Amino acid sequence: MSKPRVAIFDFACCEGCQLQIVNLEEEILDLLTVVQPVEWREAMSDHSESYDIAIVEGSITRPEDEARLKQIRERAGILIALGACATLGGVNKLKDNFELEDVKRCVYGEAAAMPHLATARVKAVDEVVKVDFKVHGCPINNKEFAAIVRCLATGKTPVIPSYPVCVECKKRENVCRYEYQEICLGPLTRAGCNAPCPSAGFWCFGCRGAVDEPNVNAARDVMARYGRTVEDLKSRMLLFGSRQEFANV
Amino acid sequence: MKPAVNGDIYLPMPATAVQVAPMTASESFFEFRLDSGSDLGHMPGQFVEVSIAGQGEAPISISSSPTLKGSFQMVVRNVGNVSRAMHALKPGDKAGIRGPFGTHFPVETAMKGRDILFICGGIGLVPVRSAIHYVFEHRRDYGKVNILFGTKTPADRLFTEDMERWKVQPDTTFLETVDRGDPRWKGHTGVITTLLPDVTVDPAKTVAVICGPPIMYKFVIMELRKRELDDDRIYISLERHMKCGVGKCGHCQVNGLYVCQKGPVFRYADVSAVREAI
Amino acid sequence: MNAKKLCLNAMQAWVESLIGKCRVIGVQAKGERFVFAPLTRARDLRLDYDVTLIPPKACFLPPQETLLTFTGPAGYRSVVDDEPFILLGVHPYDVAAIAQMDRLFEQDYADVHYLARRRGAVLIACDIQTASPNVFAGCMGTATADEGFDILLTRVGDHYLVDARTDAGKALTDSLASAPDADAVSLARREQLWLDNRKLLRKHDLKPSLAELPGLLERSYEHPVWKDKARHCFSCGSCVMVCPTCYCFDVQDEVDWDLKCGRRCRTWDGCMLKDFATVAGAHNFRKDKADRYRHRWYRKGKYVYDKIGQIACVGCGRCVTACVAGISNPVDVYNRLLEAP
Amino acid sequence: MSRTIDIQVHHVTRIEGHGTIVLNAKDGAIRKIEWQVPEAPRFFEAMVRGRSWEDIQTIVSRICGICSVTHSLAAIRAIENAMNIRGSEQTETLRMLTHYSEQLESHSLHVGYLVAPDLLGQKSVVPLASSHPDLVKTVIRIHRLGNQWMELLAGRMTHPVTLKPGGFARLPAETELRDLQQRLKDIVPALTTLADAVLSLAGKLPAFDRPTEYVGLVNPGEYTFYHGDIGSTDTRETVSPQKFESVVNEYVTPQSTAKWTRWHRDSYAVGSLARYNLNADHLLPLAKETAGRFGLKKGCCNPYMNSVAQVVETVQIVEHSLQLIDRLLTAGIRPERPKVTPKAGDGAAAVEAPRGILFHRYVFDENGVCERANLCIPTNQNHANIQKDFEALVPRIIDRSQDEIRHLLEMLVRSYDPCVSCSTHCLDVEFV
Ligand SMILES: Cc1cc2nc3c(=O)[nH]c(=O)nc-3n(C[C@H](O)[C@H](O)[C@H](O)COP(=O)(O)OP(=O)(O)OC[C@H]3O[C@@H](n4cnc5c(N)ncnc54)[C@H](O)[C@@H]3O)c2cc1C
Ligand code: SF4
Ligand code: SF4
Ligand code: SF4
Repeated sequence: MSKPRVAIFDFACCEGCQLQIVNLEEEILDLLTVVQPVEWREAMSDHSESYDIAIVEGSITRPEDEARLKQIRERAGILIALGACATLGGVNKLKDNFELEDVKRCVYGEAAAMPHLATARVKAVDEVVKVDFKVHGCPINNKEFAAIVRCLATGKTPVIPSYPVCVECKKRENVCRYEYQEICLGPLTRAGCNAPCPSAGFWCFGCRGAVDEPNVNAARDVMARYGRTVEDLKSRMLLFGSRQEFANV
Repeated sequence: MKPAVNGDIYLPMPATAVQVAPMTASESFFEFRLDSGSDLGHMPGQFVEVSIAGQGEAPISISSSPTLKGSFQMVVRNVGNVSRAMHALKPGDKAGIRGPFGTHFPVETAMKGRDILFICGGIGLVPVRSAIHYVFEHRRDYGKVNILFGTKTPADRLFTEDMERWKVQPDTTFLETVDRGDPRWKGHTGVITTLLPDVTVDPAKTVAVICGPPIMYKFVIMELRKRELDDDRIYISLERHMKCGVGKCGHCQVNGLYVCQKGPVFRYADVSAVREAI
Repeated sequence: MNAKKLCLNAMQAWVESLIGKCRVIGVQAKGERFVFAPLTRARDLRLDYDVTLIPPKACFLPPQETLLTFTGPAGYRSVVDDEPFILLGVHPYDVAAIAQMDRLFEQDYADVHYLARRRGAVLIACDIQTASPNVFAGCMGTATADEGFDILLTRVGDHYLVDARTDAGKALTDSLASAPDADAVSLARREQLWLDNRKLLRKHDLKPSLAELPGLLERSYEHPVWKDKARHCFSCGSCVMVCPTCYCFDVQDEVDWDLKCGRRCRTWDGCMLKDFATVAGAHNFRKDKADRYRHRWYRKGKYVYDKIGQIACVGCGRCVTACVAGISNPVDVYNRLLEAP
Repeated sequence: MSRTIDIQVHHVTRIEGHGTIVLNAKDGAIRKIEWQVPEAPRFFEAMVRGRSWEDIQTIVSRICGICSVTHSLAAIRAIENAMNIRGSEQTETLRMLTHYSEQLESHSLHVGYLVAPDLLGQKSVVPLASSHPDLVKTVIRIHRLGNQWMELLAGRMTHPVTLKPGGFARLPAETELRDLQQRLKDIVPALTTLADAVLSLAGKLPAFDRPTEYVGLVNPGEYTFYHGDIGSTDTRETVSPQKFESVVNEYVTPQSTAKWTRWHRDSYAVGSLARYNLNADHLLPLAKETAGRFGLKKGCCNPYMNSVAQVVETVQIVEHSLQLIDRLLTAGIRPERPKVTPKAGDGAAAVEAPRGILFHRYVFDENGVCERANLCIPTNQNHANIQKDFEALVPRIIDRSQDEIRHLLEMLVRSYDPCVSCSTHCLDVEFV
């Protein structure tokens, strides 16, 4: 099998996920023995027209980006959404809590009407085109990314945990953030990151998105027990654009 | 067949594929030989853990009779990582084998001297084939043999060549059905229980062996009970998620029972009260 | 050899000498809580701890371990870690849990990966000095231990009694030959501590007796408690991760960049997790939270008992603390079963 | 001979975010020369409205993957200023140390992965791995150290989680700090190797001077990245970060989704060269020596030299960090848990990102809910200056080949180390 041709594209995002790929350091050279990058604006000056795997970072915030994404989908065999902006919409979706006009005016004042400042509702990649695999996280965990690439290169379906972050948090011997009266989204959020945030003394803010069957009713009870409100919980759940099952608590 | 205490129960034995043949759109037939040259030493109904380096392991039933020497056979449905990788194997390719594990059909005990009623749905035929062959190879040890086999569609039928041979065995009834026929299908249509009225079952002399999708058991057993077959004359084979195959990982438990150790073959009387079994 | 009596300084010196001899994994502070971790100096040892975040099972069945490596389709090699170590400061309830795991990993098919670590370990137990907020070992018969360890440490006043019970234990206390034997007063104080611990380590009070528990469960399959409680369950698995008697696992392969060589790794798994019993075709044999929740309590109170005659809860209380939803208190659950449904 | 030059570099590569260069000239007459920023705007100032003070850092860190620590620090200090909270000395020292990890990571990434290919005539760092393996190995070593250092103190690589208003969510253990100190000592030779490599290529940096106003943090007696007021090479007076709006004077232009800024002139520059021009007197000895080897003088106004200033700063960062760790270890790490009682207030802060000074302002209500925010990002502050550089540079090189012109313009953009994805998230309430 010849090496799959890989192209990386970015939309609205902080490019931190691509940075995680760079952070593989010398492993990038190993990566290059398995795939052949044909387009990666942040790291190289080449362009290409066809690819086996398209990796898409960022969320879709403008009509013209939607068209570009559809074009990428057409040219790609496999499409991977990289990072929370692509898989969920990411922090960008916070914008959607406001009217678009209000958002533009808030940032650009009188100039908001200038055509190049147009913006639209924020979409995750799979709200526009079909996504074959999701690499979760804000930012992604580069070890997980590397493992997924190796899986794809061996024809294996990557095994992404369906259980919540608490599993990995417990394995890392952390004191639960709830013991400090903090709202941690660990019990509702898909694992696979190895719980870096609770392990660093910070709550899980849900950047990998919800597990398949988040128990939002239980979450409501827990808020009451810890003297917090559902509004507190909701506000945190929305940070990374997690979808409706989170919003409807 | 327990490995020595200081041996590693998780260490696969190298084995080589000697035959790989597609059977249906999603199932393929495999014949393997252990590189050590020894026989697998299984009994009908037992399973092995097939290991594909990098992909993982999957429990797979042995489909050949222990009387086949030098190699053993399996049928695998392409559903996931290990099975997909197996489907890519060619004769001469290697895989790892652990086992055989689990309980087996009582071909040497409870079944001996009895009429045997085999009821298999789809891929459930795979482990049972091992017992069917065993019975035919020791034909005089058993009474009447009834084989009922059902699949979703004619395209899902397995071991069609074997079936032709089973049909002509002495004192044997072979009946087949499909849930949905196609224009060329001339045979019986309907779920597997609709075949039962066509066989006579003497409850005093019969042992039933059942294997199929989870949903099948409840209905088949209901019918057999109507025919007054005792629960301790019914043997079923169960499938569960399994990681270790040796009673440690916990995945295959039905209530307190480890399917990999107390099963996969259970006497129905032993599990009729086990709520998670069926 | 009789139990020795060491003042705190002598005790520290002895621990220091152990560290010089062998890898020592001992109880240490992590923030305001405690963990078992490699001990590099005696003064980090905290035998006054209440409970560790993760039980010492992690020393024998690590959260993540390599079972074997492979170099191609048939080149498998076992990876067995038998580097000896001293496990220092194990509470009696954890001693009981380890003994239980020993049997389960030895039984039927012996698991060399677990057993190699276990056989390489010298267990130094320590009587409980501080009760954790949720301990109920007193109800489970595990507040003190008579066996299952090599050495038992007990703090009496400003001394420690060092009681070596096995050859391995005695080998480590050789250097204490010149230390004074435990006197009658200290031994009596130790007896009293044992009595107290059995009585006092009951932050929750289990009403059914241990003997009646399996039978009680047998009758309670349809009890409403399972659904009631599971309504609040996140299926987060915290309860099973921290439990000293839970040992379910998953196995996954990883490959290197050459896509040929790699490892087969075992990680902790748990029956509370949604897909624990899911098979191909996405059929989930335990898809309701209540079914998983009940399974866990049956495993603790009946299934393991059916296998080895012991209740698989040692009353450490870890799951009580770990459960964010507040539904994982074994005592609450088992007491509820005594109430009419 | 009639000659038309038409350069359109869409989405300049090897920079963070999207920028476009447009040059159109006929027979030496320049018709159009523009630096455009078409990156999708992300509206962070609008998004944080209605969010709790507890979540602000988590959100605004996502402005930029490369300067996430700096954004977090700016947010946290602005929040602290708004709510009248003071971090302990230990907190402040640890924050500086965390901040330095990002500077090292970012500078080594920029110089090693993004600029070096320009100087060595390659399209990316990948071919360098075989043509200049030693250089690449050195860069990787430094870059990795920056990341591991960040992981230790910030909780992970990119988007820190330990940094909170009032203190740290997790404090490093003394053994971890000691280990870090050793690794920093060990990296010094690698920094020298990198400096040597850049020095040997420095001749390839174009000679192009344009008198420019440089803006950055200044603090008496210190080469500062974190403390101090806003200084400029055009004036001796400094401005408090609380009044940063009077420095940046943001305005919107049709060629950019990012806003532009101006202070004493039509444009100003921020970044390593700005910091150098303002603070070079306070460099530590090894950094000073490194600057000397390049002949880098205070007052340098060649934008291409920004990369050299970055090399000097990597040495300064490591040198200063060694001192900071000494200070921490001497005092011993005290367990402290951040405690904040939210209150109403308006607070701003200025911190030096790797690519220049960064400003955040937040206004909170009495529950600590954010009512208004204003963020001004370094790359933003450089956009106008890049345009002015273009206008000055192009006439001087207009007779060169189109490829050469394009290369020089791209290199110029890259030398600013722009982070366009972050600059488009800036905002200002007042439109000029
Ligand atoms: C005793 C026994 C005998 C068997 N005999 C045979 C046989 O003879 N022939 C045969 O074809 N099969 C047999 N099976 C079934 C076979 O072992 C399974 O289908 C096995 O999953 C195939 O492995 P795989 O790696 O190919 O699939 P996997 O990669 O494991 O996945 C299979 C499917 O199940 C899902 N799945 C698996 N595990 C999980 C999980 N933890 N969470 C969520 N989804 C999951 C996957 O999404 C996928 O769609 C037997 C099973 C048992 C227990
Ligand atoms: S800190 Fe968060 S992730 Fe960890 S156990 Fe508690 S709730 Fe779960
Ligand atoms: S069930 Fe809970 S209390 Fe019992 S041993 Fe496990 S963690 Fe401890
Ligand atoms: S810790 Fe509590 S919420 Fe989590 S799985 Fe266990 S019982 Fe359910």
